[in-house]
Amino acid sequence: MTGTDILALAACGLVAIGLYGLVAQAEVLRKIIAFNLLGAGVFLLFGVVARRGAGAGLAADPVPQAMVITGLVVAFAATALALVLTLRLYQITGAATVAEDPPEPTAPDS
Amino acid sequence: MTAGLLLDLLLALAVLGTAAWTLAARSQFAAVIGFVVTGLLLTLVWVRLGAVDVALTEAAIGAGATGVILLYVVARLRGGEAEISAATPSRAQRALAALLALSVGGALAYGVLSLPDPAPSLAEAALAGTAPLGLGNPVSAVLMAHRGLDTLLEAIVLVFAVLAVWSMAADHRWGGRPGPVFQREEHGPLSLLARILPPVGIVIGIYIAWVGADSPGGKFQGGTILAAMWVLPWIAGLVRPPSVTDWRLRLMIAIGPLTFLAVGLAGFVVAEGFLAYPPGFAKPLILLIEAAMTLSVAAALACLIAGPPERRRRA
Amino acid sequence: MSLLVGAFSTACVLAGVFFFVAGTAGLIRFPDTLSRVHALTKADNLGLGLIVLGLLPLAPGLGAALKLLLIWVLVVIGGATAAQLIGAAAARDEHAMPSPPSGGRGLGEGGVP
Amino acid sequence: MTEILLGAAFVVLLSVLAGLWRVLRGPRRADRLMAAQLLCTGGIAALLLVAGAYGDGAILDVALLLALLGAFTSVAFVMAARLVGPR
Repeated sequence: MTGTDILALAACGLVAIGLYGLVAQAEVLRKIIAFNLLGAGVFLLFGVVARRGAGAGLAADPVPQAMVITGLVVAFAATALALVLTLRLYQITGAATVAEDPPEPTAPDS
Repeated sequence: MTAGLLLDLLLALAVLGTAAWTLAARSQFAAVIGFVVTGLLLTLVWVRLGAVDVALTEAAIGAGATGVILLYVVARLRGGEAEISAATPSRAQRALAALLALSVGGALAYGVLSLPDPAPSLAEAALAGTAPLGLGNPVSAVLMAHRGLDTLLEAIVLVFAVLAVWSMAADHRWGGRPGPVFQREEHGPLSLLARILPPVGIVIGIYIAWVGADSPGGKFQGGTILAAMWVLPWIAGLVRPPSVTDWRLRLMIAIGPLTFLAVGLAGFVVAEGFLAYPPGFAKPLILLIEAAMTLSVAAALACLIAGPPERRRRA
Repeated sequence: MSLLVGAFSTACVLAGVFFFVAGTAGLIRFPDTLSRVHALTKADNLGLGLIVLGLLPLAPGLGAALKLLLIWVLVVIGGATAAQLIGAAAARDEHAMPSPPSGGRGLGEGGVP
Repeated sequence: MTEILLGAAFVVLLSVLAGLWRVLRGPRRADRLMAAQLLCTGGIAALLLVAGAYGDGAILDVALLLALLGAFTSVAFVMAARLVGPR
């Protein structure tokens, strides 16, 4: 078992942890964090594949690496949007979750 | 390579441990700290995977910038305990979710461990296609030429993200300055840091963006540093962010994608097609795009961190 | 690399590692927040400084050596500011709520009231 | 020398993680704020050692970025914690 294999298993574990958090947690903010963990796991899998595909005198295949860089920036933009939507939802309805049957809307304190 | 192997093992366990802790954390504040710590560890993992470019991006955007915007939202959310516990899935549902997560993780592990060895690689194709550009860093070459369209679309995504975040403001707040108002402490340590760090940081940001042509670095990493150095004086209360209707801010956000698009369209006339560079002029054109994009990334990220426009809160 | 330089580097790096371990020991054993901040910043800055000193002779050029020193200076400046702010925040929390509970409730829990 | 430096990186990381366990447990928010600080310094030390082990100057840039943004992020966190209010 090489170091890359160990990190590959960590990537799979990260995907599993992120997926569980995304499904099993109620608060939208925690879902966003879990989604980011899930995404980090997927990016890491790209990194493992890139490392395996080392060739042409390079330490790793540059194509998956470039895609991960693109992905990280887009993930940040998506996270920023999701967070603003969460905040707006809270400001309007006072809700921190997207449960089907929201409790009585309470006025936000600020 | 025993020490290296031990290091990998430790990193893998640490990443999984902090990620699990992030989910288990009782308060949202603690969860965000756990997430940032996981991101920092991932930076080390990327270095171990030989992906220094990605490590720079992860440290700058994945851990730093994402952590900061998460925390500023946590600071304003006050979730009701009752509502959250009512919406939390039952024990059986959570067990099912765990089963789902475990099977997905297991299938992925099986898949990634049974990949052919040596794995198929695009390294040679990418190098062959980008060698005439004269860029020493293969990842930058791929970003600018081999997959240039991805990078262009990503640049446009950032502009749209800023538009979307701004449009979340209530109507009567439109035209205001974004972000919360911070107290200014004239002689505090924060004011000092916000005065001495940006000059150094701006030089380092430009340096990281500049070396991207030949060694790890580039517009996104350098742009994030510049954005952080812009946000720091806001946080210290030394300056206020510009209003969202300021044309200079809007120009800064748009100039990068516009330059990129203009060079891409010019490819129809002076080269073989969209985003093709005329032979001999590839490197200057790429440097022009990179310079404009660094500015735009910095402005867009700073605006995403600051959030939608807000009026000054009446005391 | 001459033997002497190698020995110097190894000694400095090992001393730096020792300070990191000592800082952690302080962090784990000290009872209150303020002394933990103290343990953290002192030991880690010194540990990093020694590691930088040990790596300086191994640096491939003047640029890399200057970069190493700049990293250390930035860490010291950033660490000092953050430690000051964290300490002030801890002191203010203490003032706002004099008897900190040792369990999970109270001051430690930020997000959900 | 490579093995010594990588081994040193391992020990530093191990020690930082042990501290992390203590810091993340709380009980105060200030303790948790230290976590980022602690891992930042430790991560930089580990990166410098790895850079020395492989003789790769580019890793130094990662450490440089971490040093710069670590200062920024720690400060931004403390200020966000102030917005949450004393709790």
